[in-house]
Amino acid sequence: MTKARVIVTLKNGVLDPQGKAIESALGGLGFAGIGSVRQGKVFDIVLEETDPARAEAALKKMCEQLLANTVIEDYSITIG
Amino acid sequence: MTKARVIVTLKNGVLDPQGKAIESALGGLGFAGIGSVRQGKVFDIVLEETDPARAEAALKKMCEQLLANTVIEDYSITIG
Amino acid sequence: MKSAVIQLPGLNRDRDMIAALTKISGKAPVTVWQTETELPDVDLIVIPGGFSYGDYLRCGAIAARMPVMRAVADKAAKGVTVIGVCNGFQILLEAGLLPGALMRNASLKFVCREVKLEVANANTAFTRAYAQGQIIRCPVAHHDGNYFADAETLKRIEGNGQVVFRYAEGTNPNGSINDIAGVMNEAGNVLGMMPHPENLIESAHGGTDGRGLFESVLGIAA
Amino acid sequence: MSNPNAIPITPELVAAHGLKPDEYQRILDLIGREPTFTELGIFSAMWNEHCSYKSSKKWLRTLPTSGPQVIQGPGENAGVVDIGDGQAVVFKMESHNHPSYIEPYQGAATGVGGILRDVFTMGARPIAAMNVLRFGAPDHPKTRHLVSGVVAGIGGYGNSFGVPTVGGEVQFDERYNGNILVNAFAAGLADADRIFYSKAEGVGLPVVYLGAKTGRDGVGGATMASAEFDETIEEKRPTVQVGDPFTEKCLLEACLELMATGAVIAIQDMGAAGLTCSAVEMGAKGDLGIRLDLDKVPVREEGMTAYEMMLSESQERMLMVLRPEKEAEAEAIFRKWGLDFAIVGETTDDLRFRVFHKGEEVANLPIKELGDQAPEYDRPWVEPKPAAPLADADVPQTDPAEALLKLLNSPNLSSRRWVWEQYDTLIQGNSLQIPGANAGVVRVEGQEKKALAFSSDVNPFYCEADPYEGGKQAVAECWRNLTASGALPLAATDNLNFGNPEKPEIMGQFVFAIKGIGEACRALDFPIVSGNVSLYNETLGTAILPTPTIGGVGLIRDWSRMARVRFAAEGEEILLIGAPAEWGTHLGQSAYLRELFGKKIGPAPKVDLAHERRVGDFVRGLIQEGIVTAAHDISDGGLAVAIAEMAIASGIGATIEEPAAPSPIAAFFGEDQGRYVVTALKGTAAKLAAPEGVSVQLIGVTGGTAVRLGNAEPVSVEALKQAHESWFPSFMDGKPA
Ligand SMILES: Nc1ncnc2c1ncn2[C@@H]1O[C@H](COP(=O)(O)OP(=O)(O)O)[C@@H](O)[C@H]1O
Ligand SMILES: [Mg+2]
Repeated sequence: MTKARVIVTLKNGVLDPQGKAIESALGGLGFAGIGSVRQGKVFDIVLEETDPARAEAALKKMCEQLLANTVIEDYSITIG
Repeated sequence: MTKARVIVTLKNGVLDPQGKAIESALGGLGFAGIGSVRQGKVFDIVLEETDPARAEAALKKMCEQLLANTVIEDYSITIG
Repeated sequence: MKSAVIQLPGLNRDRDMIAALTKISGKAPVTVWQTETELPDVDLIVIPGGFSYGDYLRCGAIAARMPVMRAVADKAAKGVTVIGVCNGFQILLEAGLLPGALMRNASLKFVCREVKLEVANANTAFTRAYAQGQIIRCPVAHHDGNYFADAETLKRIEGNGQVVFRYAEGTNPNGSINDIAGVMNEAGNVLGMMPHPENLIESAHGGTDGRGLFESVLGIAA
Repeated sequence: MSNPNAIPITPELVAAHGLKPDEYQRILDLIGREPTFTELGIFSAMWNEHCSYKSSKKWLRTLPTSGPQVIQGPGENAGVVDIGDGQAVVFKMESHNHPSYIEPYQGAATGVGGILRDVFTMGARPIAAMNVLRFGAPDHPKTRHLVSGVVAGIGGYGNSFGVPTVGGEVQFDERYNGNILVNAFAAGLADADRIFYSKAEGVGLPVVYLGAKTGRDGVGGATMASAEFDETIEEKRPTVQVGDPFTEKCLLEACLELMATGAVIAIQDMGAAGLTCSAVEMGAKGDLGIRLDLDKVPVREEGMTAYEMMLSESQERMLMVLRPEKEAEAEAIFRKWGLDFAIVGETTDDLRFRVFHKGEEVANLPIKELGDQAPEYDRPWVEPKPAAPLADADVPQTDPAEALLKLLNSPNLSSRRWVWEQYDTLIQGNSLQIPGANAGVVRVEGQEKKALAFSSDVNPFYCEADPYEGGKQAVAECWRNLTASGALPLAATDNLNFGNPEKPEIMGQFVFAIKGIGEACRALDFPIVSGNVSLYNETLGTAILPTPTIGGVGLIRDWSRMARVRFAAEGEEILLIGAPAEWGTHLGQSAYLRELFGKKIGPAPKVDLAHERRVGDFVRGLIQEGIVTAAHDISDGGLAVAIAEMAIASGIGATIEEPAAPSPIAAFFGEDQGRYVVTALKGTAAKLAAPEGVSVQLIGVTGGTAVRLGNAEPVSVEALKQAHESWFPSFMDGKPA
């Protein structure tokens, strides 16, 4: 069994309406000095695969095919 | 300036329709041996605050007050 | 009866709600902008549907933290009747005025269609115009209407009769637990529901099943 | 690069901007010197096909655009049509084909955002939307992904913005495999005397930037939309624009609030080639110069160059010329809605478009020429060859009942419920007829009885076989759909999707389709008041089917008298109106041949426009007099499919006589034009006085739980419904098509 965390974030320069809204909401709640907020997604995935290299390769494929929209998003994978 | 990453995940036992749908979509794409998928959110936040302790305290407050719905979600903060 | 409709940026069924309240009560509700810290003296407060703040972060999350919601909470604590429909329901949950949470629809898709609702508790301020167990038609239109509560909460609200509406006859459009479509608080003066009774109140809508809710809270005999 | 504006202008750079050598020469002649890099970008944006209509202008001018009901024809953000009582409907359709292929969700979403902006820029509150979609073959590996992304994107934007989606089209064909079509329509309601235009007036007045901040989104997007797709498409990806429906909704409310104060002199949304197009248009129309100071433009990214700012296609932005004395009031409204508000320039009297950035003048161009002197082409075209007539042997004879079930379960005739249930069809509380009807119908707010009907139509298979007849047919079908709901068709918008106009055959399709559209619009008093052209819809040399979409608007004076598709009751007469004695005869390019046998053959059906009008006016009269209890136009799939749709919508069956025709297949599945099915109380047929040249035939009765087509086995309405509803969801679930 392998536990992995995949983090998918918007590419630089791609508009993030959610992040923008959160930024101004935080301002409204009285938090000062917020430079910027960008929102992304996290996937916690449990795989039956036990070999880390093979697990990582599978996760990479999942990101390319489904988890990330590579047109506008980047992803990173952490195992364990 | 402090760069921080906040990760918000669903509490154990809370229904995750998105994670479940991704699980079965991955199956449909031919990925075998998927134990489980849980989806969460990540926030990359830039703060003007330079003191790590004070930044962390502020981030904790943001999580409690806005970023996480503590009825159903947990959060974790990483600085730097 | 005087009523107020809360307005926040991104809400978009506010006009529908204002029209419904006006047509049914014969009086236009007052509208209250999000920055107000005090509410006028009214008998009914309605938070309408839409996508407040784009539903960014979580549905209703940002809206629930706007100044006007503190005022709504104060009124609710004093026993004023509050209804949240769709996004309004999500806002009331995020504001902690109702139990549970609304998750993404099980289909993951936005759904707009007519469903059937069972009046699960006709003995409330919101449903007295209906009969217990009555099945009514009602449209839904949402992306995040999948009601969830942990086992303990669920037991409590079911036991207390806080479940006011359920999706009936296999029409649950979103995967809500126990087919829950609408819940109220323990005190019985705050209701949240996903379906849109305001869109089924006149012949132009093809039916009037939604009127009962408004007639109940406005004290108008059906 | 320290000074990006100093980039030398090479022939390669010119070509990369989509400008042909002779077009570049024209620029040199116009300004008498070499353009700066920023100026080159500005020219490329203004002079590409998308913005300048250089290949299509000559032909667009031939379309009828006026009529007593028309307040504003083409040339503004949207067309404006009088609907009485001091009210006007404002509408337009626009394509977002290329962006939707690259990123289906965002491409479609921003397409919806763009068209909504066009409508509320003119002072109208959007009250209805439609979307016209064409995808590749169902079994093409990308199709499912594109369908789900596009539909989710349209819903994601429109639902959040808060406009009901009341109609549209979805069609599949392999010719769209590498180039899908996403045409978005929006209509809004305004006071007829409070329409806002883009023409600036007055010198020295503030030019104000409103809405969202500017990023690098879509830099080069307008240029991309005018280029043929090739394998390098992947590299063009970073230009994807992301839509923010929340900001757009705020922008709508802020604009309408501001317009009510009387502060707005001119307004223009920033669409393709954003700041450039909007500023030039406002100035050129008003015979004024514009001076912009880019240092004042709200940006969300660091280090943006003048070039990037001038070409950015960031969404949810507007440019206005304001009355200076109202500036503070205007700013307060925009701040209330959380939007950016910045004075970025002023109107001048020098007829120049001058742009400053960091103390440097980065552009100084003649504003009129930039807009008006764009190249215009009379591209060579060849007359399309008409398709060969069908031979008897081309038409396989089958059991009509079986054929009907298969047609209803086919990719192109099955129910689109899977699509439109993802759209909010009910918001605003005025939807009288939602998708699945002849036309979407929306009650006009503030009026007891008045309603507007909307329909969008085109049959690309007809257009491929015969662009002229296909163009006529698209207009006629739209007009017919509106009529079948009981509406008087008022005016139309078009979205002309074609391949590469530099190929004479493609240009021929375009020219003849426009001829057909123009002729039909004239014959039916259905002027074109707005529209959009999308050319270069080709991948690796294969063009899409010619797809000139027509979106129409009709007026219903009393919605209690409108017609619905569903049978109203059992035991009513079913009348076929406008058909030949054989009921149906024309099977060329029919759904029957195409969907059941894969044969896209034969000529397109001909539209007799005088007949079309006679029949339509008669049917509308019957509906308005309350004589008709249900009505449906006959289109793809012919009479049998029309009857089945009426049965499915009501749960009531029908018994249709055996046609006295040589072939029941042509009678039931022929696609002759200008026909309607209506129902009425028993005994109506005998009493109807149809005018000369309008046939009325009693063909059956409603009732029972099955549909019986002549001598064929009856099919239960339940089975028809199952066939009709099941294809789309199972296709999207990944089950074999
Ligand atoms: N993309 C879509 N969005 C909304 N409604 C749609 C869409 N596609 C099809 N529809 C609706 O489904 C119904 C059937 O479509 P179609 O067969 O094209 O209609 P018709 O033949 O009457 O022109 C129509 O009411 C149409 O408005
Ligand atoms: Mg059609």
